[in-house]
Amino acid sequence: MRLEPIADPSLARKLLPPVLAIVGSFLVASLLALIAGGNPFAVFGAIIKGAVGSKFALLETLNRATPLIFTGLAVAVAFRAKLWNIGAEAQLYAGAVVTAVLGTGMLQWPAALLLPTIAVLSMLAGALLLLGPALLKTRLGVDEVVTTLLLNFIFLLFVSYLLEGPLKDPMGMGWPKSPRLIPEARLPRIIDGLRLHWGFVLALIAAIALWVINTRTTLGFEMRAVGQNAEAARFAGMPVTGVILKTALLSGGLAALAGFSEVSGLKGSLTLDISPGYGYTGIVVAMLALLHPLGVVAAALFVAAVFVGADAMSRALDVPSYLADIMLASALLMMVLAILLTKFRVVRD
Amino acid sequence: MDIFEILTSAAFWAAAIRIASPLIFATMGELICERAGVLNLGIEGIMVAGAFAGWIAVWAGLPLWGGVAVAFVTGMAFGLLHGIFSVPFGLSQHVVGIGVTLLATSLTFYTYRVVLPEVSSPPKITAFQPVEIPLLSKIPLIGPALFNQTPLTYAAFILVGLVALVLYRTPLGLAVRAAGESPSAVAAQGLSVTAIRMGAVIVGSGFMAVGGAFLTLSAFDSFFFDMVNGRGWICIALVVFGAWKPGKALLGAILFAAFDALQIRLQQTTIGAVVPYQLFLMLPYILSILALVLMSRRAEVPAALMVPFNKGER
Amino acid sequence: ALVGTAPGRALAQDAKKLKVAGIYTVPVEQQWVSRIHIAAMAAQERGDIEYTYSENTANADYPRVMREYAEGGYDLIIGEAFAVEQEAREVAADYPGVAFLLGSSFKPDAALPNFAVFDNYIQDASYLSGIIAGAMTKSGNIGMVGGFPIPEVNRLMHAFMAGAREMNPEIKFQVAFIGSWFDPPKAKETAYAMIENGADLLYAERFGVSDAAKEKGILAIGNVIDTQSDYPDTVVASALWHFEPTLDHAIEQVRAGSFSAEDYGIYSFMKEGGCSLAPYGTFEGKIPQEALDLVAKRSGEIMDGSFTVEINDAEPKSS
Amino acid sequence: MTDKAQAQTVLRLSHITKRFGALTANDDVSFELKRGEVIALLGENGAGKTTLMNILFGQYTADAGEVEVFGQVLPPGNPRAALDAGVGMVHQHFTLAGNLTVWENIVLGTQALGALRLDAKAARAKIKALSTRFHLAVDPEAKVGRLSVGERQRVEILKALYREARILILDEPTAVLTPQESDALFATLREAVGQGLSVVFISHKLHEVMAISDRTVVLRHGKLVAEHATAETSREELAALMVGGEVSAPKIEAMPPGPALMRLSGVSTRGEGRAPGLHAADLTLHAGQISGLAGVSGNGQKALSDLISGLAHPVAGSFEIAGEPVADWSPRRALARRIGRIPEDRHHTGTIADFDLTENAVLETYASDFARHGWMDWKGARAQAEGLIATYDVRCPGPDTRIRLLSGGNMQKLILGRVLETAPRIILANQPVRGLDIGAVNYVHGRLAEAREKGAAVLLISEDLDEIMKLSDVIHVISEGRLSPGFARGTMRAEELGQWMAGEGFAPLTEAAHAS
Ligand SMILES: Nc1ncnc2c1ncn2[C@@H]1O[C@H](COP(=O)(O)OP(=O)(O)OP(=O)(O)O)[C@@H](O)[C@H]1O
Ligand SMILES: Nc1ncnc2c1ncn2[C@@H]1O[C@H](COP(=O)(O)OP(=O)(O)OP(=O)(O)O)[C@@H](O)[C@H]1O
Ligand SMILES: [Mg+2]
Ligand SMILES: [Mg+2]
Repeated sequence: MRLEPIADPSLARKLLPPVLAIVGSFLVASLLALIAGGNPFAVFGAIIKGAVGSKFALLETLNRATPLIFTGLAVAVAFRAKLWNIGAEAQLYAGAVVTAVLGTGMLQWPAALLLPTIAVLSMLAGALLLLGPALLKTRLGVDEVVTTLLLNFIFLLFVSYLLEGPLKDPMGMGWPKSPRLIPEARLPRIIDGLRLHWGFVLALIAAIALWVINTRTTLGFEMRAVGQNAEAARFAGMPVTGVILKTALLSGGLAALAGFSEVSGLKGSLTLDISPGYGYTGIVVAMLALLHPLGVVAAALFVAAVFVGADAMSRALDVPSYLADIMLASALLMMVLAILLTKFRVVRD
Repeated sequence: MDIFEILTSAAFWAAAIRIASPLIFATMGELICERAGVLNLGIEGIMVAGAFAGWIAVWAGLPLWGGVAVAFVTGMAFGLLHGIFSVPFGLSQHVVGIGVTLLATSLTFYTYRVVLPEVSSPPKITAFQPVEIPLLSKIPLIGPALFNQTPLTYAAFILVGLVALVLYRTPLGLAVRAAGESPSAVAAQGLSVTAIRMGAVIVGSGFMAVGGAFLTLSAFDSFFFDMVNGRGWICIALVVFGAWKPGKALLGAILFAAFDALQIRLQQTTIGAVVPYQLFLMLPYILSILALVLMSRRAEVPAALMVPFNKGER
Repeated sequence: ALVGTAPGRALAQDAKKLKVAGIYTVPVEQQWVSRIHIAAMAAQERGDIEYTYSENTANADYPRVMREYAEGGYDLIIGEAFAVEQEAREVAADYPGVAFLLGSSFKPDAALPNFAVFDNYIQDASYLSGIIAGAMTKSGNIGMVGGFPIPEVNRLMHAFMAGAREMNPEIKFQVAFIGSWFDPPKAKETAYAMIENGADLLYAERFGVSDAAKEKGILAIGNVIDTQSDYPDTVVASALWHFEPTLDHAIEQVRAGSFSAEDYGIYSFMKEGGCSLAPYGTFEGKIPQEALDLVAKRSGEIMDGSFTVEINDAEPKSS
Repeated sequence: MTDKAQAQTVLRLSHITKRFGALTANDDVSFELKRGEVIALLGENGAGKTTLMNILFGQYTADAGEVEVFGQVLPPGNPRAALDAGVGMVHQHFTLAGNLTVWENIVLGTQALGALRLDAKAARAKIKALSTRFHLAVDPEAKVGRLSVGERQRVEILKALYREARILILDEPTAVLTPQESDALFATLREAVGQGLSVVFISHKLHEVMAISDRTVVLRHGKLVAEHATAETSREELAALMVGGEVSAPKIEAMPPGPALMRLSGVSTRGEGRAPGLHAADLTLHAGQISGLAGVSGNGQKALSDLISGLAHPVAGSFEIAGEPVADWSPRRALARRIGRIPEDRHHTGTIADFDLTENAVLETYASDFARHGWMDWKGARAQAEGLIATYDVRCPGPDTRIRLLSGGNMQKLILGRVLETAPRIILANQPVRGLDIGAVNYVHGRLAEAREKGAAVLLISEDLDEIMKLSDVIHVISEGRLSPGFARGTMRAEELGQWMAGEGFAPLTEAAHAS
């Protein structure tokens, strides 16, 4: 078989595959629910209800999408320049650590000054964490997939050390967590009583900003050129090494914002498990979005809705909650395939 | 014990070999996939599935080698899934890999919970026991380290030889290497890139699953959630570290395992009392990066790694 | 074929039964959580409650799941708030009609009457198991393998070490953490290393440690759960946690409408039946009388309050 | 083969039609190839030659028509069947795995995949035998990635011969070869044809077509427009048939040289792998002059063009532009010094395949001319691209087309436009017409001549001696990184230049120079 691009895809062609993908993953979930003794016909309703069925559900979905937008953007910007940053997880924690260090009383500033300072310094920390692998790549040709991947383990152990050592909350009864953030260091909630905070808005702004950078600035042009063909970019006079380093800074910084947003907006303190793999899920989000910043927002919302909905569904049907991850995985795989099939047709020969 | 004492003890090296064994299987699996041009990030999940499938099969009454076979087939099934998405459809290998890891992991846990809903401690099986190889095990240091291991460890070492043999000495191996190097060259010689890559991903995933099964059938005797604990990701690094060569990758795995065995032992020394334990746990990762930096110049990445091949496009 | 039912599903709805939900950040196989899970299953078996649970819930999702259960009409929610302390309390504040009984290192707050805390304060039993260990080790070298040095682990290790030292002040301890709750192969390797280094008795905080002890023909002391049946010639004694007193008290309070911001920690104390030394079983008669006498003496003192085991949550180190 | 008449025809294409979307790349094409015959397949860029051959080889599936080899109809879309039937194909773009050795590339796919052993010994022996028999010298143990293009071409042909191909398809085999290598290839071909091989040969170089082929088949817009015995036609006629009209080469009028714009004296650069660096090279480029650089490929042309492009630095000697010494050299500085560069490899160095024409048009000037404070002026860029498309006759759907979809000629026109539009004072034209059809060749040459008339100094690097002699005011020869003195137009015959190209006349290299 072979794939052939479709010159002018019809509306049906654009819509049908994604719809089928969603239906397909519902079928998978229903079948598995049935096997575990749940009511397969309740699956659909329960997922929809759990993801968007109430104000609470909807806001929870947005909430979970927030860090994914940041990490998705981080991966998207890096992958566009063919900088394979698998280390968004560590960079997220870098931002989280900075937030915990600065936000727990070290700086007693008013919120209007403190929050931007923490955000910027978080970004710097995340950026620096990716700068190492980027420099190793540009200077010595060391494969960054591996260095960024391994740095995830190293940095998490480092955070673990901090939380059991210098960053440990003296009032924390020995539990490895940081002290609480002072109120000035907290991102306020958008709606009182619900967990959604201004981190979500920040994520949207970041997406738009990245979109503008990509399409309107010389840096965006350069990042794309370097990613597509570094040799031609160098020949054309682009500062290739500089562009890769700038990309690394941007990517690491964006991932770090996820950590900032989670600690400052959601958790109020740093623990070792603020991220259940947001850095890795960010890769999926970015690819699902075809590396487009605005697409990242949509993809993050999709991933979050599927997970939150399926998780609630597993409880509503009283089947093992691992069904949520199965549903997410099958939805992801089918969706990337569906997106491909909106643009290509399969030809047999 | 001081470091010198540790490094010269057979028990230490025996531990290193044991720790390395699951990594060797999975690293060979990943190496096969990458040699054919497919980065298989499904490895972590496939190891989980293999660990579970092999164990549950033995628990259900199959002999140990039957469990290994079941793990292998389970891995192949996930390899097939990965392959369909990443090879003929050429979808992003990052997404497919992470998707497969997520799917294999959650499907395994789900199955476990459905099959064993009420157990608080998973049942145990009788795992592979060490088999002393006569004569060879009497060689000082090397003997007890290498030749008093479980059959699955021996199988891991044999596999490395086998993979090297197939890759470098058979037409099939040549085709696999070429598929990762220049798919168009393979197609122009009348071979199907799709078939070769699919085959590599399927078989490679089978070995990853056996690596997982090592944990439940040899290193331990029952299955726990999360017990693969990042070992799959390490294997991705080991493949790069081994410059995509089976022998070097084997060395890498043993080296990594030795660092792991060393850090375990160092925690008990006088240094252990002052240095935070996290630093010890970091040691293997840090040293891997350092080693990678030292040998970076030499590695030849398969040129078509992560590049999908579609006949219709130029 | 994949058959079987998840707990609770088959039960008919009974308006009188309390609806209890457990939320755990690890699978229910984990030792600590398993004790809660077992107690809840038992209560369900008795017909007191209707029980459901979510396992392996990431802390990032924890508050959401709490809310979902609270919205879903559950009366009592049990689980662990350790890493989500603040948010858990916020959820409790939003659902004053639901009782929350969560593992926590913190104290309850009278201003939040529906939020009570507990923890596995089984240092009493650990201390006693330490006495046995001190008597059983010949080399005077004990290996201890832990997951993470969190208070729940540390305090038991310290109590165990104190007990062992009371028997034999010269004892040397090897302590290591493997940085994971579920990596039996790694725990086993760590235990092997300790045996190589002279340990002849292991404190089995993690799965895998007793296996190493069994293979190498040395002894082990269990923790939280009783695994002697799996290792009859290896596990001498175990410090058991019983969650039942904690849960039963909570069920009673909720039924009576008097659930309050109590610290349930004491219900894990030996006095309350929250912990015990497991029966010696296969080791009956093999433990020196001297140690048995000391155990009996200390037990009595603990029960009458004349002896208190120190609670030390600091990270233990090798000696 | 009992029937003699049947045996004469080894290949028959009947009524082949192939469409790509709206475009008909091959339109009802039929022809036959006889045993021991060489057919030259001609046509403009994009006429459908490669497509037709890909159908014959089974890489594309035709929409209509069939391929018959030795009387057997080939199943469509199956390269394996074509190979088994005795068809060998040397693709326009090499299909070799760089990290594998020569022999590995050759035996790939020749043994059953289930076979337990790779028969390396027998393979090497057979390759050795073939190399000697057909004068195709290559080291079977060498990694293909380290070989020169000429050597790679030989490997490709060996691949076909190794499989005992009886029909050989050569898609522009000489586009990247030096004249010497081409001559060697032709010698090999004659040898093989004498032994019964039949050949389909695609080339834009009509003198080669005249020299090697028995018959010519001309495609235009996918249709077969003419079929001639080569002996009965002429270069002029073929050229006219291809483009569908008259073609005329540009005239270079003599004119006095202007001031020196670039001067290298005693410049040496570092070599790269097997490619030599420059050794104490002296070169002066004058305004209003085309300086041609002749030489066998791999003799330091890359070193010189990298130096001028800004990719390499001198390690010794003086390098001056417009009288000022060069310091801190880079591509960006080269552009700032108004050096226009046409790179050797338009696909990998000159353009970014998935960028559209607009983006490719401003690749070198976006920062200086189409951006302010880091913000791109896309409107201006698009206008620029539209201008280039119009001025330089780039045939394409529009400025939003990805450049990947353009033919080589049109791609080259865009690069040419991009360079000339900045009114460069020095123009580096490295293999500017490689792979282009006659029409495009004349167009590019004409534009270069025009730039010269306007006072630019042009350095033309080419392996095609005819091209050099036709265009250059001054000719230098490069050999092992050394430059000959400049020879004024008409002072040297081709044979004399050839001797210089073979390394005669140069001062011997010192040991140290060799080592570096
Ligand atoms: N894979 C493809 N997909 C779509 N269209 C194609 C494809 N390959 C070729 N074409 C179309 O077919 C036409 C013929 O292309 P082909 O490569 O056969 O030309 P050619 O005669 O070999 O040109 P050149 O002399 O430049 O090599 C092109 O103009 C192009 O539009
Ligand atoms: N994927 C594609 N889709 C559509 N047309 C294509 C595609 N690939 C190639 N073509 C067309 O095929 C024709 C030949 O392409 P090719 O790359 O062979 O160019 P070329 O003129 O031979 O260039 P060069 O000689 O520099 O390699 C071009 O006209 C181009 O439009
Ligand atoms: Mg062509
Ligand atoms: Mg061409």
